[in-house]
Amino acid sequence: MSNSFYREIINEHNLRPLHKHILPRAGLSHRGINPSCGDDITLQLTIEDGVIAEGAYVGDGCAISQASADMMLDLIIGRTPEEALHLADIFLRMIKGNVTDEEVEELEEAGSLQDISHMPARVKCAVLAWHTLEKILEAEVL
Amino acid sequence: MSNSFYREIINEHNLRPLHKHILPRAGLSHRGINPSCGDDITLQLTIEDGVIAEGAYVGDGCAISQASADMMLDLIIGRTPEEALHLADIFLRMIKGNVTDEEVEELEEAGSLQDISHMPARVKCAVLAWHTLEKILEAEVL
Amino acid sequence: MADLNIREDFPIFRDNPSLVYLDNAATTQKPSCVIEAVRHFYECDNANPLRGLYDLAQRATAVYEESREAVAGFIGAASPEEIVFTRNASESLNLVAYSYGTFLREGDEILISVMEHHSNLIPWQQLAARSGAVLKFIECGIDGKITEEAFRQALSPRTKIVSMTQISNVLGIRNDIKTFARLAHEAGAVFVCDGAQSVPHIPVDVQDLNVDFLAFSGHKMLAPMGIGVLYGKKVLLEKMPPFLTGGEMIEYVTREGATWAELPHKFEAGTVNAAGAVGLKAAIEYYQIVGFDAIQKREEELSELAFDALSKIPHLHIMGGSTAKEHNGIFSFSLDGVHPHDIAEILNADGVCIRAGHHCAQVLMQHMKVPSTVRASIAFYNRDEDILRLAQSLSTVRRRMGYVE
Amino acid sequence: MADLNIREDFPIFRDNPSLVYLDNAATTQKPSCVIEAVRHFYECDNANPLRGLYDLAQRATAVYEESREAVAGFIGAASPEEIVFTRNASESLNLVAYSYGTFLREGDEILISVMEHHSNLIPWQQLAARSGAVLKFIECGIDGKITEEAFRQALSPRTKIVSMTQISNVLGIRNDIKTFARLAHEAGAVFVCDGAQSVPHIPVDVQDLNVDFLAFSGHKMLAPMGIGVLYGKKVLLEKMPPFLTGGEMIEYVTREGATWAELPHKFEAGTVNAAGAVGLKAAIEYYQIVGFDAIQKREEELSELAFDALSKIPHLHIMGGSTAKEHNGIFSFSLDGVHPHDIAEILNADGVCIRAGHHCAQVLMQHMKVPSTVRASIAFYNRDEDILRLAQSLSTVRRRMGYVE
Ligand SMILES: Cc1ncc(COP(=O)(O)O)c(C=O)c1O
Ligand SMILES: Cc1ncc(COP(=O)(O)O)c(C=O)c1O
Repeated sequence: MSNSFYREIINEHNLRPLHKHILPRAGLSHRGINPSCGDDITLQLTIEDGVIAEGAYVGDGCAISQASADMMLDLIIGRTPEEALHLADIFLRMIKGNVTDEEVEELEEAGSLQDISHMPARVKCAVLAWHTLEKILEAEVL
Repeated sequence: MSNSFYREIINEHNLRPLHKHILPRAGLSHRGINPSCGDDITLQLTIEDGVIAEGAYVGDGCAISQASADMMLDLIIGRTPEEALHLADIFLRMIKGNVTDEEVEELEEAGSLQDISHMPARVKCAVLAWHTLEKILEAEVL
Repeated sequence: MADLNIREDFPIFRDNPSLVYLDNAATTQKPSCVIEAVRHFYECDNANPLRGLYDLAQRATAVYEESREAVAGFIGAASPEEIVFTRNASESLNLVAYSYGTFLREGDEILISVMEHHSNLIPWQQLAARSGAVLKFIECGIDGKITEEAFRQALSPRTKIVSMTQISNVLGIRNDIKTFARLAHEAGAVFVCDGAQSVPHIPVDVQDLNVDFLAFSGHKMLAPMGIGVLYGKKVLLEKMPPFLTGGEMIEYVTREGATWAELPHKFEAGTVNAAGAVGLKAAIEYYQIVGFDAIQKREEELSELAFDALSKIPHLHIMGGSTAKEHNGIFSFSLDGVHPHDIAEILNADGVCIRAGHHCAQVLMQHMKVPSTVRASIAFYNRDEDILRLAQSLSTVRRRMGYVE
Repeated sequence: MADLNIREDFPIFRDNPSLVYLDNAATTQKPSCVIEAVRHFYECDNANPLRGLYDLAQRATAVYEESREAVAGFIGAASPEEIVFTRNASESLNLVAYSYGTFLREGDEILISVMEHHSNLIPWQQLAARSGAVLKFIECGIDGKITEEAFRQALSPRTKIVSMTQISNVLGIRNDIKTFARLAHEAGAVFVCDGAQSVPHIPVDVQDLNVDFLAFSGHKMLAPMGIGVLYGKKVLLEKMPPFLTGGEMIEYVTREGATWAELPHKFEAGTVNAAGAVGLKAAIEYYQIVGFDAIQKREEELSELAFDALSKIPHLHIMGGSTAKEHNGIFSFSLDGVHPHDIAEILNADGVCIRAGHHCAQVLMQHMKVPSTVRASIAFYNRDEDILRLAQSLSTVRRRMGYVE
């Protein structure tokens, strides 16, 4: 783990998140928690005309869990649930150290969390939002 | 512990015990057991006119437990309960390594078990008969 | 006690000279005498203790039982029979809850404090669920203090067990065990003391405190992992049923039932961890060589240093007592705007080892209304430099997380 | 596998070159790689696993979890989550009896064999007493054999748990676990296998045997004391309540209750014995380097040698099977007119370490109508010479006890 990990990009999403707020009329909502470290995120989405029209999160947690949620929402808003699930799959594989460079590019900014794969203790923080996303969407898509 | 410990004296008392039999009309009887090694002795005594008139034992156990019982009976038959308790006290202290040479002499043959004080695993075998004796007599004397 | 000499006794610092280890409340490092004692056991005395008649087994038995005597002496027990070897403090507490717990009936009360470690909390919750007893909590103030008054109020004639930590693993505060044990006895309850954080740092005398049970772990006091202690008063241990059953703890066994071995063996089922016990003895001897006076003096110095240094860091808030003395070398704190895990990660990058999380004390966290904290905890082998590096690293965290000041 | 090379790996024989250690069923000696692995952990990786975010704690966590993976691989478990670290086989069996035991109701049956070690007997007796279940015994023949027929007859539709040792620690006989587990499953029971004497000597594959639980101890398989294993099928472990409670095994805790961590942590309360686990991993690696083929071949050779040598001694009677093969390196015997303790003492004087007593199997002793026996037990590091010295010493015992022949 390196000094430089808390790079601007993570700090930026953590300190000035774009999507950290409540969606008053969200159709879908799910809470994800990491008991061991206390990260706690509630993810909200609205799906309209087959795409994720709106998305937001609230919660507490470390910079990685918060930045990861914020980056994820940046990426998936405007996509179909299937596309979002595809991206979640890439992200989760990235954290396991099992992706191609092209796939990482698809993740845009969220690809900057690739280093987490070398930080076992933080893996849970990074994947929390994405697992929560899977939980919401798998129920929808099925 | 030495090769020479199983000296004639112990072997003799073990192989050809004088007092290993049943006293059909014994007044007093008590069973002593060492659960960890399975030594099992039933001691029987008859007290007449204030002295131990008869004594015997039956049971199973290692040479040390059997020889110790046999030597003890050699020593105490014909004595008063108080004298027998006094000898038991010496014997038990001898095994703890806490006696004078004069005291050991009072024990006659049973004094040959003094080496047991250096064999922690066999202490229980050596003292079994003597503890059983205490159990019987303390009830009498009190 | 010179800074450096002591440190040389701990091999881990040889290969990691710049390691700043401040997670001593979680586990301590091991001096070479402890590591060597374990090795020596396996190289020279290894056999199954209590079982064999041959010299090697007798040696194994002797060193194991000498370790028990060393522990009895260390905590002032009346006799070695009162010392039961367990795996760790958690198992010791479970033993009491399972075994002494069989005496509890519906409506009886178990009293613990809100600052208990999960290991001194969940076993009682479970016992309450099994027995129909009620688990009650004594509150502490914002400074961590449990007053005599609060304690008296929490006690009732139905209180059967009181269990409390002597030193909190989160706040570092020390509870007045002697007074609380006396009050518990007056109310007719037994008193269980969790010594996991106290026995390694202050002299503990079970007869002076007059506690009925004391639980602690070897690994938090320089000894190996896998060895812990339950002290129990003989009269209580004698009337309690066994907990774990199996080899070594029996007298007779038939198909229908079994009778139990004498104390302390009744409570030690299966092959014992003799090497662990021997390691614990070596640790106790090391404590005795260094001396509790020197250890306490040094830990107080380091505590003062840490309290001062942490107090000066902007945006940093120490939980609990407002003087160094109230912390006994344990400091939990928060830093505005930065999650404890991020702090831990950044400190790690600077080679400083501290803990972040709930410290196995979620009920205390709820009581104090914080989700988690950072904790630095001291041992006598820490250097002044360790504290300075902690403070220095901490003072850069907010900047490194993107805050302007 | 040359006699001497292997022996050099065991430091205890360095200082005691003439030591004849034949109490391997009680505990084995430790190779230097195991002793070194423990030392290395304390000198380089020591921290409280699972708790810290810093590098040292991550290393401690990693080596601890790698040890779990090594164990899972060694016994063919489907996943490392199915491996719970305990103190020893006894604790593993207690865990099942306490936790799975909560599912038992009055009138249910628990079935064990008469040859079980107390550690696989008393926990079930106690469970029967707690739950109102009935403890039933499967008999074995005078040769130690449990027939399929006897097993089928002992089973009933009320049988909920069957627990049996794979290799008897007294007779050395090997039970047909695969068949018995299948029959138990057909009857709707779970099958617990006591692997304390088998895992160290033969390849054990839990999926092939299809047992539900397997218990064994590190110290009987070259590893340190204080570390044991419970394998359990995931579906069963998942539905079982925790046994010991405290730190590390929880998810959320409130004053009112708690939820549990995921497998396997749900069953590991308090600070784990990471150094012990690391030592166990080193032992497994040593097994893999030497190879089970070579180990079994060597132990069979030694077994043949011992059986032949003992059979030739006048007045000596070997308990159980009448061929070497049926003994798996474990020989219990008696010598006419000489109590086992006296034999052990005389052999000790000759530097030969064997066990005398009931071997924690009093029910088997009662069944076989012997008060106690002498036991010699083999490991692959024994020399031919060890067996010869055993036999030689034994052949002088009666004379030294005063018998003429
Ligand atoms: C067959 C059997 N089961 C269980 C045990 C108990 O093992 P431990 O004492 O390591 O718990 C032993 C050994 O003593 C054994 O031989
Ligand atoms: C106060 C307190 N009690 C109990 C424990 C449990 O100790 P262990 O994990 O060694 O069982 C700890 C340490 O984790 C502690 O700090």
